[in-house]
Amino acid sequence: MNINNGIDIDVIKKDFPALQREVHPGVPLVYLDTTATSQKPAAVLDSLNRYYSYHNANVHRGIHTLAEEATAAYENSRKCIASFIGATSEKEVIFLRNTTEAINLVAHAWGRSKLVAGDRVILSEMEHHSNLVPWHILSEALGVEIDVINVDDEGYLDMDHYVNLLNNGPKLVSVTHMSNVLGTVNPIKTISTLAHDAGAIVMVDAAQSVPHMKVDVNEIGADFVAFSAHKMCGPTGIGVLWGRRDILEDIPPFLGGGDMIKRVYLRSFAPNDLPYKFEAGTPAIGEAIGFGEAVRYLDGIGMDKIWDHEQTLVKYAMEKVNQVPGVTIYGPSNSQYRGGVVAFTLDGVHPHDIAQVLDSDGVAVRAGHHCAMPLHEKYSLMATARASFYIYNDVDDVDALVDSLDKVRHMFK
Amino acid sequence: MNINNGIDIDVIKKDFPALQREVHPGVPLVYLDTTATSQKPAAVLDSLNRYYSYHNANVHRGIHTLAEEATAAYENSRKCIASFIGATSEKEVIFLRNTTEAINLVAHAWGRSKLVAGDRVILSEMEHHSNLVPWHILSEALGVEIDVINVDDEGYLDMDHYVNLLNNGPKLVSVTHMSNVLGTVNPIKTISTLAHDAGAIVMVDAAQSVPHMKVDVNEIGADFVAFSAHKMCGPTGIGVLWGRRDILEDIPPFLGGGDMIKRVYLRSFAPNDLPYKFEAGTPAIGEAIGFGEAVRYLDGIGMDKIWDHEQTLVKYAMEKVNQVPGVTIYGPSNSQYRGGVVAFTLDGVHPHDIAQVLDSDGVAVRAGHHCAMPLHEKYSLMATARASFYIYNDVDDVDALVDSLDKVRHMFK
Amino acid sequence: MDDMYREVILDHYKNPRHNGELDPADISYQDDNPLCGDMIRIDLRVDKDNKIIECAFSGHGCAISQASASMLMEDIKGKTLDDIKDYTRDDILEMLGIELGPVRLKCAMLSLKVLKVGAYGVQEWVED
Amino acid sequence: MDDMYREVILDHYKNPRHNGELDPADISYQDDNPLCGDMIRIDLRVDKDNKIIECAFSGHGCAISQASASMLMEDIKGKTLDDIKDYTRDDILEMLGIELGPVRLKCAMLSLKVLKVGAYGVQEWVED
Ligand SMILES: Cc1ncc(COP(=O)(O)O)c(C=O)c1O
Ligand SMILES: Cc1ncc(COP(=O)(O)O)c(C=O)c1O
Repeated sequence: MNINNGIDIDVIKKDFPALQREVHPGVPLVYLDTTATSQKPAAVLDSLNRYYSYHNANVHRGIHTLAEEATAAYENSRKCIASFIGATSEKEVIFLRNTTEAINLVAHAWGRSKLVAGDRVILSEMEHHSNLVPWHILSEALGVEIDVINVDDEGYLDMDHYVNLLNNGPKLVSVTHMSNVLGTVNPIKTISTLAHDAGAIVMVDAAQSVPHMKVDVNEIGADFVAFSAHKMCGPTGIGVLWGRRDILEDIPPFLGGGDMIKRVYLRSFAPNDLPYKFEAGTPAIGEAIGFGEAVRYLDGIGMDKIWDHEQTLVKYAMEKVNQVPGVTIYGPSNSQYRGGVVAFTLDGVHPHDIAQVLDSDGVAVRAGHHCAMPLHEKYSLMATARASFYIYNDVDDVDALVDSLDKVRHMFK
Repeated sequence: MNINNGIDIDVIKKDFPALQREVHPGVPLVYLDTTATSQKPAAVLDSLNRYYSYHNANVHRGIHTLAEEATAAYENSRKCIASFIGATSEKEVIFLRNTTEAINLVAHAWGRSKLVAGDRVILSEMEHHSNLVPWHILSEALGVEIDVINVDDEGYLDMDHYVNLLNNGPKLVSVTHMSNVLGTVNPIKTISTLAHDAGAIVMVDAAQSVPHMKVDVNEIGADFVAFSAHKMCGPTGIGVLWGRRDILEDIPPFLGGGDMIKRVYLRSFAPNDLPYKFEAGTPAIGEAIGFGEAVRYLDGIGMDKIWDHEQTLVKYAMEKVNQVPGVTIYGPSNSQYRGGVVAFTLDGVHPHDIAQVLDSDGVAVRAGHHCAMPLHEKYSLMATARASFYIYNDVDDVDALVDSLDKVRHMFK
Repeated sequence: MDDMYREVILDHYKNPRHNGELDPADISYQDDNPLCGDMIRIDLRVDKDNKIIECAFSGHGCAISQASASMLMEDIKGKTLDDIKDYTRDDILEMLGIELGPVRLKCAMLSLKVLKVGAYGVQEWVED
Repeated sequence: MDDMYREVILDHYKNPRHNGELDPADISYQDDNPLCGDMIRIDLRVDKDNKIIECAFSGHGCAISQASASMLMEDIKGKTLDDIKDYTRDDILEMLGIELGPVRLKCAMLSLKVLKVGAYGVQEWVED
């Protein structure tokens, strides 16, 4: 028995086909790379297969049975996700490819219609490239100014610095709910309240929070929230932008084409209602349906239990990894403020070499800048190795990581 | 035996799980809605399932075994599609969500960097909304002028009008290779040559051509070509923009985020090389892999055979449907210039009612404006019913359509 | 199919009741469903107690949209504008006596939408 | 793993040959791999026949990138710049004696890329 915080990990592991495979002959997979993308439970794969095998049709415009079934399943998935994040209406849930596209949509549709040269946008030093580059592009196009909240040595946002930056009268604060490198969980509700008091709207990059904890979009006080299915047991190619209805209604569409229109003339068009206004062309129908199933799977376990389980694991992992001589772990030492991510370096060994040797033991970790070059630069690092955890990991996985790390250390001594 | 132009349709039908199902008790599916989206062969579903079950990982940055496998499969799919369309290099093949996103990318990245107020873009009256609205948005943003090639009563582009419009010195000609309503196959090579002679570049909406005929991007002389996997046996959520390398290298990126960068600083970034420069964030990895499998499936049958088969079917369908009293068929009467699409109306019966009654006989057709409102307006129509064909259809399917149409006629007499 | 196009629906479609326009009318409103081009206009005459003393619809579209308009006209004649507030989706579905998928539901509801928005303005109409 | 980090690779990594900078040098070039931060600089001194009489590399990065640079230096000493044109990906893989996935391949090839671009300009370098 392998029960942790009310979750039977042995049972969960069996739900994931990938966790049954061997990486090399006789070497089973120890998957510690969920922060990059999660594995998928059979229930999600079955839902994909069922849709494509028996209900596949284009949505919204069809009258025949398959089209009605596909539309119902697609829209049902939207409702399911809306309720999962506490959205007031499913009209606020826009299906896009991923977190990245969602942030770009806000930068384009909201940014280009609401901002002018000299307006300020606040980001932070711990942002993923997805929450930096769209604003760089906007800044180049419009002359918008970017302010960046400092991150301190322990990996927390410098809230005093944030409050100072708010004095400049920003129009938008866009920050990550949880860092994909440091694991830091930011005080997003406080950030939102302060931003709103200063007259700014708030975009939250929730790519790493929605998969791992209960997130209620209204409770955290955000105006936009973005996340990706593939990091939370769902397929690739599908993600969500949630936005406050009044704001979504107030901004122009982004991509043009089928489905996002009410009427089209030869030289003009009238946009459709929410959420379709922002969904141009044939959407990722099968993937949206699979996403709904993933949310149902996570809900079945319980987001609070998932969070508690990961807390236990990351605490254990930090203790054990710290005992490996030469290791430095980045991010908060208090696991209460961090999710299930442990980025580290090992003296004298490049993270690529760490990942490579770990792979020979079946332990899958990431090595690199994890799409957070500015953060790595801040800590004068070229790269880190990163182990991350999910519902299907247990202490044995952590032990496998640590054993393999010891091997790395001896090899490179 | 059910062999047509060297394709054994009975064997093909078995490849598609959806075609084995009943729509109502005892009523099998007759799927005539491929123009909206095609059904998927088991081979493609298996490849999706295999990827998600055993090789799922994020691509490009990973060192562990799964990440290498996923990257290899994803890039292999790109190569496969590049060769399918005769691209000089797979670096010219950009994975996006669908045709719509591909056209929007060109309108944004190329349009906003190369066009200024007063520049002209040529479209046509038979365009899908996906090849209208992105240009409307561009036109609103930049003051670009839109010219529209007339379509004549038989559904052909008015080439004299086109030549006249070219005199205005357009910067871009963007037209569909094949109409999703009329079935018209446009003389795309001639269109390209004339456009290039006039100094314009050429974007081809190939959403309806690449699935049904051999398209060689260099031979047709296009600069950009867009198509969607879901219309050619592949999954939803994945499509391709092919672009000429020198043009793609010359224009700025569109969406910003992970993967499309080489370096990121706090306030600026350096874009990545092709094709990654245009692929921001985690791509639709599983779907791209499924797309590769779909292309392999179609290649295995042979695009020339597929085209011939559809020619035979559409000729037969036009004859038979025309015999139903009160029917009007739109588009070229010479099946040599049309793909496997038959849009029609029936006197005194709204197309929605046609589609509904047909569905009760298991016959799935589309009814509406098929995302081509301006074309319908041109013919003073609110809607048409549309039957469309693919490799898995045969004359029995056409007969089922015609039998059911007769029933509609009697009901509404 | 027999379900979908019950005799009564086809009858209302082929022989619409209260079909035409009222001139003058106290209330006139029209709207369409851009997806399929269905169009419905409704004209009402009401007395001082807001009772509907005459009503008519015009327009074009599929059997479902036209039949439901025709049935709705028969039903509201003699009712008050206040009564109209209570009409719901289910009332229309009950009149039609069939079940409908999401696309056809829009056809069926068009006349109710036109009626309610005409009588009370856009606020009254909640799509679902 | 034993394959991946053969003794000889670890040895070159821990005890790099021709490590350092040449000042003056006839040819100096450096580049990096932004994905992982590997950096390699190569300095060459050539005689009048373009024969490499001295060479050195410096930089930082993973074992694969540094070991391949070290091995490459040993190999090119005494060769001519013309000889360098003939070096291919396979030569590097042969020196290393291992197979590599796409990410690590970039690490392994960095020194060859720096050498070729340094000697002949960007045109000479074709990534794959
Ligand atoms: C001619 C044409 N262009 C563009 C599209 C849009 O394709 P998608 O919805 O996959 O973006 C379609 C399909 O509906 C089409 O038929
Ligand atoms: C914090 C954070 N933001 C954004 C992203 C981008 O997500 P995606 O690649 O799915 O767009 C990621 C994942 O890589 C992430 O960890």
